[in-house]
Amino acid sequence: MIRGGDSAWMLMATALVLMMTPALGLFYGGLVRAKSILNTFMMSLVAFGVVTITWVLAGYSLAFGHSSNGFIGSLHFALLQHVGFGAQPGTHIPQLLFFAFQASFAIITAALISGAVVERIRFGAFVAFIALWSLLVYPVLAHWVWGGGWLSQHGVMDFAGGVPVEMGSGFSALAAAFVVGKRRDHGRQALLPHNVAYVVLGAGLLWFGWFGFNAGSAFGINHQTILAFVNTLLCPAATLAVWMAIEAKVNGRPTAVGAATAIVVGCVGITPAAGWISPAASLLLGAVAALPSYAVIQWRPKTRIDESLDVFGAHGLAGFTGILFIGFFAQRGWNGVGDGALFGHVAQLGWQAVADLATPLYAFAGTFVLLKLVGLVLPLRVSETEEAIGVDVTQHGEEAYSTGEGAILVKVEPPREHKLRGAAAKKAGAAL
Amino acid sequence: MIRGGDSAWMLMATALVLMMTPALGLFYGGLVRAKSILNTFMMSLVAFGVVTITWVLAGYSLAFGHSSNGFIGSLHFALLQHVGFGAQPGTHIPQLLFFAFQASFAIITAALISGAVVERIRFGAFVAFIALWSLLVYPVLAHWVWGGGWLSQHGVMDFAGGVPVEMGSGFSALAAAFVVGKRRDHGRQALLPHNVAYVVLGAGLLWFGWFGFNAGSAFGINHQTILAFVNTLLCPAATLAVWMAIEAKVNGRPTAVGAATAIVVGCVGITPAAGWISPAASLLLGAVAALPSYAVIQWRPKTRIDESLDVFGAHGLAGFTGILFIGFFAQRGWNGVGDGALFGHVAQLGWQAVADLATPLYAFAGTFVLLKLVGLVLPLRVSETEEAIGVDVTQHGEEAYSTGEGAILVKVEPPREHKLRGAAAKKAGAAL
Amino acid sequence: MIRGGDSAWMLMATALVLMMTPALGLFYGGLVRAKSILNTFMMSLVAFGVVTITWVLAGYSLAFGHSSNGFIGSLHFALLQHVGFGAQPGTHIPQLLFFAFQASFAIITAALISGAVVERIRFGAFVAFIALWSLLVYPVLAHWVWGGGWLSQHGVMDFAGGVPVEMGSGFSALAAAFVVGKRRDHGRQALLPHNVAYVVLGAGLLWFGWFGFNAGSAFGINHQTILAFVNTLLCPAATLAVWMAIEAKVNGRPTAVGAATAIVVGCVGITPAAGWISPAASLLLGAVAALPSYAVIQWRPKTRIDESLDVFGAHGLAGFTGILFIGFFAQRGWNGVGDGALFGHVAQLGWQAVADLATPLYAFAGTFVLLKLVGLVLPLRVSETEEAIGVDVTQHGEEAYSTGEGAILVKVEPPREHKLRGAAAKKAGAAL
Amino acid sequence: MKLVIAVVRPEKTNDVLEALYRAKVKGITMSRVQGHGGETERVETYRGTRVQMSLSEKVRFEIAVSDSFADAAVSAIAEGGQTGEVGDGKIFVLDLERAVRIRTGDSDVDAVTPVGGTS
Amino acid sequence: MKLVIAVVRPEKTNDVLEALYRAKVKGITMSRVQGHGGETERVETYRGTRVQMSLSEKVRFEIAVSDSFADAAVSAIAEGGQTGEVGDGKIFVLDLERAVRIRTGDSDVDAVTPVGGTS
Amino acid sequence: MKLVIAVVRPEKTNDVLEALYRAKVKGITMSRVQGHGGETERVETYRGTRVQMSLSEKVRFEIAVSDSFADAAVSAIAEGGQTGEVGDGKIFVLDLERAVRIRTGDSDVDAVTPVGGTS
Ligand SMILES: Nc1ncnc2c1ncn2[C@@H]1O[C@H](COP(=O)(O)OP(=O)(O)O)[C@@H](O)[C@H]1O
Ligand SMILES: Nc1ncnc2c1ncn2[C@@H]1O[C@H](COP(=O)(O)OP(=O)(O)O)[C@@H](O)[C@H]1O
Ligand SMILES: Nc1ncnc2c1ncn2[C@@H]1O[C@H](COP(=O)(O)OP(=O)(O)O)[C@@H](O)[C@H]1O
Repeated sequence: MIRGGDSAWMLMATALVLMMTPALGLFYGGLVRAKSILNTFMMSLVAFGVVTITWVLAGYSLAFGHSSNGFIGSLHFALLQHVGFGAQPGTHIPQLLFFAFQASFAIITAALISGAVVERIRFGAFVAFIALWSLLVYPVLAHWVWGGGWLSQHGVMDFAGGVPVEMGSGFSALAAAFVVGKRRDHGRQALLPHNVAYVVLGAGLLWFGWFGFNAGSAFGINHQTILAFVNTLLCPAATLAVWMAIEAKVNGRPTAVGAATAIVVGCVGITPAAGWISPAASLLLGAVAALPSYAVIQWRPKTRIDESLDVFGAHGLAGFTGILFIGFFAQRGWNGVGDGALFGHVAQLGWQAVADLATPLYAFAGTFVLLKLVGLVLPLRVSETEEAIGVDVTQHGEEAYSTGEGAILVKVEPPREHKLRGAAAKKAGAAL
Repeated sequence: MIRGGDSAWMLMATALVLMMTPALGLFYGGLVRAKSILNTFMMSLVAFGVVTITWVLAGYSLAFGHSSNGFIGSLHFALLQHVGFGAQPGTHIPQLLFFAFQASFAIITAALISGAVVERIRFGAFVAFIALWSLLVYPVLAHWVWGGGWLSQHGVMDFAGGVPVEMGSGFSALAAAFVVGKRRDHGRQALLPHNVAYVVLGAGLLWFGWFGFNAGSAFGINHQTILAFVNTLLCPAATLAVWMAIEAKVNGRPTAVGAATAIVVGCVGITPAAGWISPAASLLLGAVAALPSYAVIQWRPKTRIDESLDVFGAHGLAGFTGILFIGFFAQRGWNGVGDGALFGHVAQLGWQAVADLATPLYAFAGTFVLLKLVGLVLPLRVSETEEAIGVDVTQHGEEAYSTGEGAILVKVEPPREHKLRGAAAKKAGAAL
Repeated sequence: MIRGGDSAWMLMATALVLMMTPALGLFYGGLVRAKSILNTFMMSLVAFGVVTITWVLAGYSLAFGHSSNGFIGSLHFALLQHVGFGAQPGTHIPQLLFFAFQASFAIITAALISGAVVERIRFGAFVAFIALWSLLVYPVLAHWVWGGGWLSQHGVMDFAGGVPVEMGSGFSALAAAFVVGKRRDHGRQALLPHNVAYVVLGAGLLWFGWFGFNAGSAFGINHQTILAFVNTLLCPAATLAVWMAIEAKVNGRPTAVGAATAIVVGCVGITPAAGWISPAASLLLGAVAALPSYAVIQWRPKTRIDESLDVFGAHGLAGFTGILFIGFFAQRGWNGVGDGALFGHVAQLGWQAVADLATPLYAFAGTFVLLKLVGLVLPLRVSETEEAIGVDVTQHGEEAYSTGEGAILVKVEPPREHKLRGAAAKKAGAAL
Repeated sequence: MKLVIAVVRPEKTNDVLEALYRAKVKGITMSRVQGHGGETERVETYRGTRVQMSLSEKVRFEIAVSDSFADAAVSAIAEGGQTGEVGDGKIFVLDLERAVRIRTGDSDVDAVTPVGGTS
Repeated sequence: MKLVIAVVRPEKTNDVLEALYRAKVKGITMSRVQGHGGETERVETYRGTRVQMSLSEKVRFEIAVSDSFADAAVSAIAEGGQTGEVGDGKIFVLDLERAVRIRTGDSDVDAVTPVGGTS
Repeated sequence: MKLVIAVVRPEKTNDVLEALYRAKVKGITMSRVQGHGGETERVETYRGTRVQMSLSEKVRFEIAVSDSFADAAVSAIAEGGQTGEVGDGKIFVLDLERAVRIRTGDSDVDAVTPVGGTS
């Protein structure tokens, strides 16, 4: 049976999660140099275009189609077959709305990976990669925990996506950074955020959307909805407080980029746990999740690993922490379902740990292989010169901040222009 | 009977649509030069101030007041008479909420037209124009399709405003561009977007708001709500994919401004059709709607028509396409109401075509006449010098990006200052 | 009994109000100079971190815990004791959701005060201050009108926070400006907004969030919800229209900063009155509230009072106006509860006036004392040199808009660095 | 060699650039500046703060040319930048001792317009 | 004629401008620059990236004056821009061969302060 | 004394700065400019507007040095800024009559690199 209140909330929650994709574009776009913001933003926008379509074609079905293998779903729902206005089993909302809510997750997860490879990946290669990834990696992980797959059969608790979304993106990002390689200036020059105002606004909008992300993962109005909502308020507050305290201690000064990062890390940490743990435990998780993420985000830029915007540190690790934390702190008194180790159910911890092992392996390996395959067909990186000029101009033929000076209108469209590509097109342009 | 779930969703949907007005200000503001962003943004904000008031006075009543003429509504609801907490007929939400939802549409539609005349219209003239327009053009078109007017009597399907909003703004924009004339630099200099980050963020926020716009147009929680929501996800994704493919083919590079435009075009295309067509047809519509809009947006800047931000190409045309598309693809199996030509009801196509003829005529002619009338009383354009200096400084006495250097505090308020205007005020200022 | 529709709306309303905190950061951040935007934004973000925690610890309980003293609540709900999934008395939403909604109010109110002291307060001192303020000032005012305190016992009407939020922040801001003192450049140099686009976008997002703020203050779906929503649409529209008319008359040109300010002032004015007065009265209130706020915002910068972003003028005064206005215009026909003086109940006006006297006194005095106390332990202001360099660099070690030129990577982390603070740390850095 | 510095209206930038291209001047460096001259000052208002803006946006050109080319460059700028209204700007000519092309290390006139013109 | 170039602290910009106005210097061109000098360097942190910032924001003035006016201009800037702390900046004076007013085409001293002062 | 003006690629800015530091040049002023030279022009597209961008981002250095130090400065810039590709930029050397340190009022060579070096 469809319920109005449940549907009203899920419509809103879905819209909120969809909004997170442009918010991520802004967050990431502020963190890169001015010559790369458009390309960075575009990688989020294109995830919307591409993943929506792959999700309709097969992604949704591969995640949520009933199967007996426990690994990947069937094609029962491919092309939106059997998805209509009837109630989604176990909920009081229509199947189509459930589909849309899940689509919003697949989109943003693909967009998240882009943070690892900004400022040098070729746009076409990224598009090809996320098309494959949204069919072969994300749905598999989602099937494991939500689609009736093996992890869910063992009762693994993952409220809003520690497995497919956070570890899924974080460990994929790490693999992508390895395959694509570092920016030429990494470790040689300071690569600073060009607009920290965008970063903090982006983080604020992400946090806003996250209330839909987490409290929407209850698929209606119930106790877990409220719990998830309140926990999404408390957990990042604790992360923010702890993160700023650490920065004050280490540098003498808490930073705005740090605050923005902390809010994201706190939201990630609570994502898997939102509907499972008590508000008090949520505050504790916020504090705990800060530590590994902070440490890795400090350490990573000093290495040769140019996982540029620290998707691994912020999402992969905090998601890992959250999943494990549930194993200790899940509390039937709050979630109505089951307890963690601290409340007597040690097996829960075991299976949460299994999820924390299997997910990174699959995400890392899957992304590694897919990107290598894409690399066989398309060059993955822009040329050195294009990287120096900037990906906005070379990949999109645009500048974010243009004054129009020195810009001469090209009046006659050269007849053969549309046959030229890349360098050739540029030369032709110059010769006009 | 009022239902809680329906009202909850409609409150949220209304807030989302209202948010689209500042989002539009940002989108348009990024597309103009730095010296015009505030004026451009202000034209959206002032639509909120002015149209809210005209809507209370008479606009709402002229659109939704019962009438027998089929052309324009009565004054039954003028000054909010007879608008209270009772259920709006045919819905389960209060009349006042219905009023507010419809107000948000009238506001953004007026704001949309400003895109045609940025960087040279006088602010006062624009204010006068939209006050009239929101009383004499928008309500008429809304009455035709939604208020019991002649088009609705013939069963024309327009879910969320292909007629009053999209064609209403798009063809009005075209007329406004003709009456106001081109910017002096149009066709001579390259007039480039000064901040493409604003453009893509603005498009992202518009898309977010559009879920309220389209799924709110079901006035509660029902099958059409869900259908409209899902279609608003699918259609612009298809438009985005097709648009980027075309750009990649034509220029070798998809652009960020193109992606932002495509999202808007896709949202416009699905606006009239959202609750009428199947999800599959929605994907097709997304692809189809891209083509005429893309073509016109490429062609227009090469002409003498300075319809500066392509309101006609993005809204007028895509709205036209969407209305016609319904005539073919409306499907009773999905919308519960009626079929289009492909499903056996050819007459529907005929009446959709009639709407596609009558609306452009009325919108274009109405705007043309109103602006000419305003022009008799107030000069429509700023002077050439003011245009060169920029409308922010000359119309609003402000700069968007100011460093404070060379700014000298004026300490004593000159006693007669408040009697001076325009050039005189400027001279007096200089003489202080 | 919990109702789905009520909860759905309140989840959304809470998320909307939480979003207002980053929106405020953007609004304030645009109004300051480029060298201070991050610090300004951080003061809003840190309010989220700090006040969320104090609210859990005791703030919520001090506001809403039952008491017999009429002044401050008990510790009954401290540490979220006795706050669970049961219905909040008088509503159909869970207690935890009520808690979260109220938390969002406490957070933004603390953030609002920062506008008075931007560009010179030490970040640590601000953190300490708002921690105390959110325990000792806000909960007291909230208790008075909403928690069963003396004002509520006398039937004072304050729908969404004229007392604790608007006057609470506005008069505290005034006190803070006195205690912290003016910026060294105040009155000597022009201190102009560095990005008015942020200001108008921030105002737009605040307005969007305000629909949750006001219509959420009905705690569910009922007549007052709808009334509050519609009034939040009408009132700022009237303020905007009047404000722009005044500016056009006085300066010859309405301004964008003025429009943004007017929207905020209009939203503030309707905040206490939203669910109590008729839509027509709401339009009138919008017009009336513009006048004192406009006058004070014009006059204040010419004085020695550097209440930098006019929190007093915009919030304190408009909140004052709104509370008083209810005393005249409250109308049982619309609110279902009680009438104001114009409708025969003069006593209501008397008690509204009492609220308008007591609140400013307590807020001003409380803030004054707390800040003086903080000042005994921590220096309140940055040094003159730090102020000249800018608070972003000196308080947070960051710049908002960085190009990376001249930035040399510090490769080896100096081992003793973490022991150094402030000037010492800077010297050590220079010596690397 | 001479170093020609010119300050012009931003809206005339492209006209000046075209005039320079036509005059076969190839090497040009340009930046956005603010200028104070005989132009009317603007009054701006930000809430209660009213200010008089004494600076206007300008664009500054810096062009190194061989001696024989200096006049051509000056004329091109003067022609492209002129509107006849107060605020059109100024051209300054300085003596240039030495010019080096970084790419090759070539010194003196080889590095400036027109000898050794860069394209 | 001389071309006076000065680099000053941004927070002293308006003081310098006022000193110049008082000295009756009318034509001024100004831009935002970054400078490296004897000032203490700042350490900034962006996530795990720690950098030493060796440049500070400065404002650069460029003023053409007739010979007799050069000293007045230099003194005005030096007075308006001084705080006494490291980082106050420098003033450079170069010889200027020729100056042209674009609006009229007038050459030489007519175009610079004070002769032919523009307002 | 000499005034050395150099225009280099933005991505070489830090290399040039380091070369200058190594050459013991202490006083440096720098700004972002746009340059036109022999570089290939880019075509950009904004909706239906297609433009040819004739300017590239560059960074401009301005350094006052004592006569004896000019060559060292020029070499340092040339070395730090070179890639060998078209667009590396130019260095210009002008004669500098006078230099004043605003903080102290010291004139002439005391105020420029290396005599009186500021740190
Ligand atoms: N003596 C000068 N030194 C430096 N720049 C000058 C000088 N005179 C004018 N300028 C620059 O030229 C611009 C226009 O000068 P102005 O005197 O207003 O115009 P006009 O030459 O038409 O009288 C000024 O804004 C300033 O940037
Ligand atoms: N030799 C120089 N050439 C060019 N600019 C210089 C030179 N010396 C100083 N500057 C500029 O002046 C600014 C202040 O110089 P600095 O040496 O720090 O101050 P002070 O003169 O007080 O010792 C620098 O940031 C730089 O912009
Ligand atoms: N004669 C000149 N006057 C002023 N600036 C110049 C001159 N020649 C070159 N430049 C500057 O140097 C930059 C690079 O010059 P370019 O001629 O492209 O390189 P190259 O020296 O490698 O041939 C240009 O973008 C411009 O900023």
